[in-house]
Amino acid sequence: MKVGVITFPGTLDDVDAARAVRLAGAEAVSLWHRDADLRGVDAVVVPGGFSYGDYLRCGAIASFAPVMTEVVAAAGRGMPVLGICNGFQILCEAGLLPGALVRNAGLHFVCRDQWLRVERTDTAWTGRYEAGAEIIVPLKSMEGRYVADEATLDTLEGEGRVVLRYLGDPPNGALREIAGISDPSGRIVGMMPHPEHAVDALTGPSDDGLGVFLSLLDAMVSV
Amino acid sequence: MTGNEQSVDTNSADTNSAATSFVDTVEHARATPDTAQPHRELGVKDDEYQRIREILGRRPTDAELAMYSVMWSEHCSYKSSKVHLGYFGETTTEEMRSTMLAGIGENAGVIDIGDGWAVTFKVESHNHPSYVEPYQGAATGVGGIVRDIMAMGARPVAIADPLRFGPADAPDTKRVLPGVVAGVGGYGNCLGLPNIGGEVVFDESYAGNPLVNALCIGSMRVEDLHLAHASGVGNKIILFGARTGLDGIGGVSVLASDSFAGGDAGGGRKKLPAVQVGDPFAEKVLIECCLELFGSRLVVGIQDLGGAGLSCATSELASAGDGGMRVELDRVPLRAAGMTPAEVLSSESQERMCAVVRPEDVDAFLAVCEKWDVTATVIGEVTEVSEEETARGGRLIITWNGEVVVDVPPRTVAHEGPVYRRPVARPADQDDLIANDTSGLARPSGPQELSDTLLRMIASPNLASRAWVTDQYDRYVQGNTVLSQPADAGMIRIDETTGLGVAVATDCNGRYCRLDPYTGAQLALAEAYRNVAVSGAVPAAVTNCLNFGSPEDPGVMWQFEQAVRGLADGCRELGIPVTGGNVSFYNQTGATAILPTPVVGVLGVIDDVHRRIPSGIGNEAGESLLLLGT
Amino acid sequence: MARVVVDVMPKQEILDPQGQAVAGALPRLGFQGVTSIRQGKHFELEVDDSVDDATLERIAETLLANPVIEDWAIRREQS
Amino acid sequence: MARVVVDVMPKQEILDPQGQAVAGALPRLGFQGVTSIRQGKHFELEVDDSVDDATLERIAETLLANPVIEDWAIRREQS
Ligand SMILES: Nc1ncnc2c1ncn2[C@@H]1O[C@H](COP(=O)(O)OP(=O)(O)O)[C@@H](O)[C@H]1O
Repeated sequence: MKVGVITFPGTLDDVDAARAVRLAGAEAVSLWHRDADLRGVDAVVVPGGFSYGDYLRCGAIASFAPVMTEVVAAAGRGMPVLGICNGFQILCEAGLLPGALVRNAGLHFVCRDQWLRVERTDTAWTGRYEAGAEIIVPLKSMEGRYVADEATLDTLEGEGRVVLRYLGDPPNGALREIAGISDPSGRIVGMMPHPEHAVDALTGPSDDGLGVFLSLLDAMVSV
Repeated sequence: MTGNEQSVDTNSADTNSAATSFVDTVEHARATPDTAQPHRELGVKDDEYQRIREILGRRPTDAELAMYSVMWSEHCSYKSSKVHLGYFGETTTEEMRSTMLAGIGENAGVIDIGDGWAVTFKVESHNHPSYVEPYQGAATGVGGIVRDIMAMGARPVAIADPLRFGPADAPDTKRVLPGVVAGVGGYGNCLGLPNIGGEVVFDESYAGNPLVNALCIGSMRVEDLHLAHASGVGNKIILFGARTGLDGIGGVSVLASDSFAGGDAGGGRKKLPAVQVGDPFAEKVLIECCLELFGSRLVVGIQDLGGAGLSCATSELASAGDGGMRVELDRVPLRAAGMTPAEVLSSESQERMCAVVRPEDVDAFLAVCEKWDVTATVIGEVTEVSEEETARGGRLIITWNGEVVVDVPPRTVAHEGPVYRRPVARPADQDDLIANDTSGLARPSGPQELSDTLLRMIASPNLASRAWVTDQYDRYVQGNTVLSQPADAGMIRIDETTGLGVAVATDCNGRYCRLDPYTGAQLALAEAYRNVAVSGAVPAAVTNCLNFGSPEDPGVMWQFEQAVRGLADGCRELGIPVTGGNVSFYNQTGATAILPTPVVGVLGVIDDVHRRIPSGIGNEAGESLLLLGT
Repeated sequence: MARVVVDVMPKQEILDPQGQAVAGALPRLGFQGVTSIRQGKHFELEVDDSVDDATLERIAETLLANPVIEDWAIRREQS
Repeated sequence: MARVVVDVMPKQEILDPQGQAVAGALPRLGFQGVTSIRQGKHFELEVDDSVDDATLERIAETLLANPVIEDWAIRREQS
């Protein structure tokens, strides 16, 4: 099983995302922003970082890259897509997920080990977790505050598309403490926290994040 | 060479893009020997100016004067510190040298850490720019040290930032500290370099002169070590990265001012802000581009462009190589209209590198740059030098639209600047200061007072939690951070298969150094050494950033000399070499110098990072607490 | 050649912490009488005469602003 | 009450990486004819009538702009 990991100029966490994919037992295939072909991958991770410097708006310029045209098309055919941090911002800018991510309410970059509750476990990326599981993974972002209009938020809640929620001291002022959401099918997921930095207790606060990548394998096998 | 500590004029005036078209060529300089030149305004002393004239056998052109002035500045030439720094070399034994692949004099020191891996690390200051414009000053400080590390052929893998500010409640600290922290974070986070350590110290003496030191560690395979030199006649010089603009030109703009060269018609640009603005995204792309170039073996020699811009890169590359170089300066891609050759040579625009490339590799080199959207331009080549020219220090010729504007022996620019043996005198107040010890201070008298004192101490700015700072830094990126805040030393994994890693700690207590700079520097060394040792790593090498007041003050010079001797003697005692460092003088407000602050960084090696020792007690029930030492 | 200005502002209902921070700092610095501040982005473009208003509108809508959270205004200036 | 607009731009000679990034993206999106873009900040203030021009100037200089690297322009709008 092959999982594509996209690199834009300014992407930082592609190495970690690829490592997490391999640890979960899949093959990581690196995709370049100029690629107009997904090289036969079964799923795509859009990793974190500062694509195009995050200039203008986070994720805005990346959402127009040639590779994203392919990702949007493949997502439309049901291919699982995960956006982490800057990847989440890119998926929102590309219109694959609703809402937007704006400057943290505290105006500072926040890097911390963040407790989260897994609210929904029937997505392609969270099947390994028990409903209501509490996990700790790094959060590191300047524009991590999820916003959408009330109607959209109500729809997300109503359809059970809030995948992850922040616990404890609110890190960034996200509306309804939303840390991650999905599309209606549960195959496209975006999240601000970094599960790829929590795959080994040697280098992260826990290995709680590995479940995200193992979930994908389960989802693909069960198809 | 990265930092820029020259003074900054913040009164910007209009930039005149239609600057004078007159260019001061070598030919013109020969024909007009008596033209007055603004050497003093550029910080060149009368006798230094005379020496330049002697070296060249004529007056320098504007462009040459710009080059000499910046390269012979304190910051670039180490003219006041050189005679003292030699002591580091004298005290380094063969055994200490055995793991050192590059030492003092290179962009950064490199040590062999085994298994075919080498690690390079260095700390630099960006103090004055960070006071003028805290965010950009700190950001470009990080950018500069990272390019130093890249210039060794290494992948930058971690940064740390020893910082010093005025009192926490001083109004200006509220301006400086948040800006500096945001700048270090803004730049470092965007580069994808984990921040694994540093210091935050508050003291009155830094109120008008904060210290922003930045450390970077890089790793590489031993065979990939690149040294900055331009050798191989016919090899091409390629400038790549950002375009060159008017930012950071500062003093040199005097050459384009009304009173010189330009005349009324020229309408010079005076008083540009000497502030550089960083573009971390451009630097991130430059890092990846460089690593791909190194990996494809397309680079013979490489040099970063920092404090002295192209003046430094061209003269250092040439003098460290075969000695001959010819550069067509008008090929440099510019960001501003009407720049003069002197301005192009002095620009401190960030995010640029200069490489020496074999002619047959040029196309492949440019293709890699194209892939990363990095602008790259062949600006010159390595040239043959005669024996006679070599004896004079090589020959660097720079042309501007076909006319020669620079024709100098590059060694005289890069390595043969003035050397001063400044007067040294133990400060008159030193004895009084030492006599005024703590014996007269009241001691806590009972348990209540003791516990109050403890609480007050814990809450004091110098001991309180640093989370406000460190929470703004990404410590996870790259997935190799094994120890970071809170920790005695930061530690990162270098090799994922074997677990080989390195640890680093920086320390300095300026108050101890003020009382006794010799022992104070040794205390800083001992503390950093201990911090590395208790993390489980074996200390292996030392870097330093020597932050002091004015070298023209004999008392400061005494502090400096003592600190260097203390540090060098301490290193010999411990058996680890100083592999590099940085000197920052003129850290003072009026006549008052900062506390002498020789920041010491120690790097250690650990065979397997799984055996790291995290700090903290109480992780398991039944632990025993032992006190070691006296 | 024409000079075009595009101002992009956070929508009214979206919290603007940057503007709030600035507004909060004013009284501390001794400035009274500013009742609200909002912060957005200001773009200055130089465009060929071939670029018509419809194109400018699309540039603003697809790139310069995110319609989910921002409003924008386009203005041609005399040059 | 008056509405005041303050536009803050990076000084001409100072690098504007944001504007450059946006300018670079336009051709990739199929928009031709934009020869340069610079990006700055746009502030909208509501102020009491007691706030005079000199005060506005000081607010812009001390808080809204960083005079070391930015220029600014203040404009009162009819409201
Ligand atoms: N400016 C800084 N940048 C990054 N890390 C820092 C900085 N200042 C302090 N730290 C980190 O915060 C932790 C606590 O710092 P400190 O209180 O100075 O520790 P100690 O007193 O043990 O040296 C350490 O891990 C240190 O490296």
